[in-house]
Amino acid sequence: MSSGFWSMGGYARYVWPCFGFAGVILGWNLWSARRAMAAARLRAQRALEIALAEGASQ
Amino acid sequence: MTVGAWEAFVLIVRRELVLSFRRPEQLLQPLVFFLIVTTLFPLGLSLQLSLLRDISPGVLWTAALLSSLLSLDALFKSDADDGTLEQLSLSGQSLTLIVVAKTCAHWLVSGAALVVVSPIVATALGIPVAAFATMMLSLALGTLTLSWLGAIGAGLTIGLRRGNVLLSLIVLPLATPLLIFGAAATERAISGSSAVGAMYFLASVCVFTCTLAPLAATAALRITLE
Amino acid sequence: MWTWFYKLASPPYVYGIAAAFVPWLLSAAALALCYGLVAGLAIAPPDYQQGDAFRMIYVHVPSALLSLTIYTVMAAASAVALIWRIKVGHAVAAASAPIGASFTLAALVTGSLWGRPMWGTYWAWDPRLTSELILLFLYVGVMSLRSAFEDPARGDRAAALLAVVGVVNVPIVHFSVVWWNSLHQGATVVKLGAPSMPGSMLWPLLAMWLGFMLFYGAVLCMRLQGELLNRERQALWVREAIKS
Amino acid sequence: MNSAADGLCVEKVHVWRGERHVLKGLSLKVGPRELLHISGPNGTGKTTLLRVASGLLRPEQGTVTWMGRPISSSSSQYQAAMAYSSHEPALKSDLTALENLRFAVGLKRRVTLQELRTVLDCTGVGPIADLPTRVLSAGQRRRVALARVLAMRATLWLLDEPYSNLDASGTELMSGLLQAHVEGGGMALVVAHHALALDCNVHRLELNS
Repeated sequence: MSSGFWSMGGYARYVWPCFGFAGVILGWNLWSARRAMAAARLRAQRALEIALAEGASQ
Repeated sequence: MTVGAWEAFVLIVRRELVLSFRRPEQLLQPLVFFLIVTTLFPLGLSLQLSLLRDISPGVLWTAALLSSLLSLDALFKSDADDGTLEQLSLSGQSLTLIVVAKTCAHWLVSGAALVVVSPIVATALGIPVAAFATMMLSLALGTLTLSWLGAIGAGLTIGLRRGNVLLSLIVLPLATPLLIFGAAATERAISGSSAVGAMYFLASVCVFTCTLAPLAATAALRITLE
Repeated sequence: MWTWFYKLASPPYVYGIAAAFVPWLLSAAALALCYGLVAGLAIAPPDYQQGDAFRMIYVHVPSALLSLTIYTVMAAASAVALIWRIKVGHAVAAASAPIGASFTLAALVTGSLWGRPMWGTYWAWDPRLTSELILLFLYVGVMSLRSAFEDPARGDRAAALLAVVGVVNVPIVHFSVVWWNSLHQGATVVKLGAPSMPGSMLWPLLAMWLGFMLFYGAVLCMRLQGELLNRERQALWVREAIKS
Repeated sequence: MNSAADGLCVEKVHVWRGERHVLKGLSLKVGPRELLHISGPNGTGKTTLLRVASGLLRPEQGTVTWMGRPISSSSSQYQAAMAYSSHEPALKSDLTALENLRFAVGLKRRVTLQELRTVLDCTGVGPIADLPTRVLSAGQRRRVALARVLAMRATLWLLDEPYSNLDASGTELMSGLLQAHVEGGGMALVVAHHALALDCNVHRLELNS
């Protein structure tokens, strides 16, 4: 790739961090969505176990 | 035999005023806060009077917004804590009427008092007397709008522990147009040019908020009361 | 037609289609973003005024547009949930809020990076960036109000009302900020305007915008499954959902 | 038994408190000249049931009707005909007993101060009617709350633990007023732990966990 591309016409100091930060935001969204889903699934499972345990004890 | 809406409105406003004047120190606190905040800026900036005058609208209005916020969480919280808010909501009068009456009484006690005190602060900040009229009118409209935005925020944060921090977090972003138009009107008045444009915008924001906020505040109360 | 709309109110149905949509949305978003990035960074000619710095619009403009779109979606879902008491609405609103806040932050950072070459500083109270900042405060207000209540159902309804009140105020805030900016900043400060663009510059922008929207759809569907599970823990369908 | 149309009717209400399923499809009915005594151990949802009946709390499922019409749509008629007294006496501590009554009852019907004074006399707090309620004892505050219910002249009384903090004469006064109210054609829904020494038409609803 020609070095001209990476220099972004002299604005490399701003263009790459800009795209980098957008990438960070996209990545964070995916990561935290997956984490939130897993946490919710775990809480639901625990609630299910408690409900089953209560059901069994009555 | 049932009590008419206007009669109930007057009764609730009287109730709020009697309650407020039973504890006068709680009325003075926001005003003293208003005075303190406006004296902090000159101390912090140590400007000559002429430069101080340039920043005085912003200082005056920011201090007015913050001190109005201080007195807002008392709007519903004391009634909610001792259970009288429930009694009011079961009184057969519409909840909107109760919210309108309480908010108007709250404005009389806090916003109007602020407007009365504002000339003292204005002279301290070097604002010429000629600008007092526009400043006080704009402050009156601004504090009334803020009382209504605050009524929505107070309705939403009644039962919460650190409710008034959240109240400020919710209300201040919505109050930015107020600050912009109010400070601009005062600034125009100070510089002698006509503040009509900014005043019209401020008045329109005030009318818009005063018509829609009662519905939102009633809905907010219903959410937390239920 | 109504049965389709009615089914959208039932959590298990929405959980099912959300789970099914995620892979499609993600791959479509990836496709659009790849094309947008390659075309935007390499193929599109530099702007005659801003040079290559203009390429930053390919992330700033989609983020800014998305931050506003997501707030509107959140407010609409909240209004539906408040008026017709549909729990799925609250779940959509709760899922959208953090995504919207993240893209508002993205718009702010990319905007100040894009403004830096023009203004010489990272922040010059540009009217659109200032409105974006206030929008971020609105997002934070809604999210912190939702989490401040012990009873999640009440937190949902309170945050929903605040979202609706907020969306009514967003245009007023934007107008007053633009009006305020015209007062002080004269013509000296070039406003953060996207340059008028020929096709080769415009297509990548549309592709990036489409990519961001599809990405939002995908992440929303992912978070929505979590929010629905949180709100429907006692329901029977949750058992099957967890096993799969 | 009178039909459901001329009283309060609560049908199969379900209420969750976060995770707990507090009310599981509960129903009750109160007609004129009837008193329903709701009792049961703590935490079985007595107060929740009363709040649902009063319209303060909207149940997830189930309906509450007054005179055959759901209270959610006819709330002003329902509120005009009922008086609710919560577990707390719900008085403003800065206001005097008389002022509390004036502002509370005054919203429901035109009432003169003299009439309020007589009601306060009749519940034994006449002499202290002009003192701020914060200086009153819990029993006296309960009597002021009772005076408020009396002054409202409502056909339906919804009372949550009305006997709490009352001394012997207070309990006797309370029972007497309840008896007079029910025999005079009124209805009452009373949440109380101990048995009510009343010989009017008392039904009992035992809530168990």
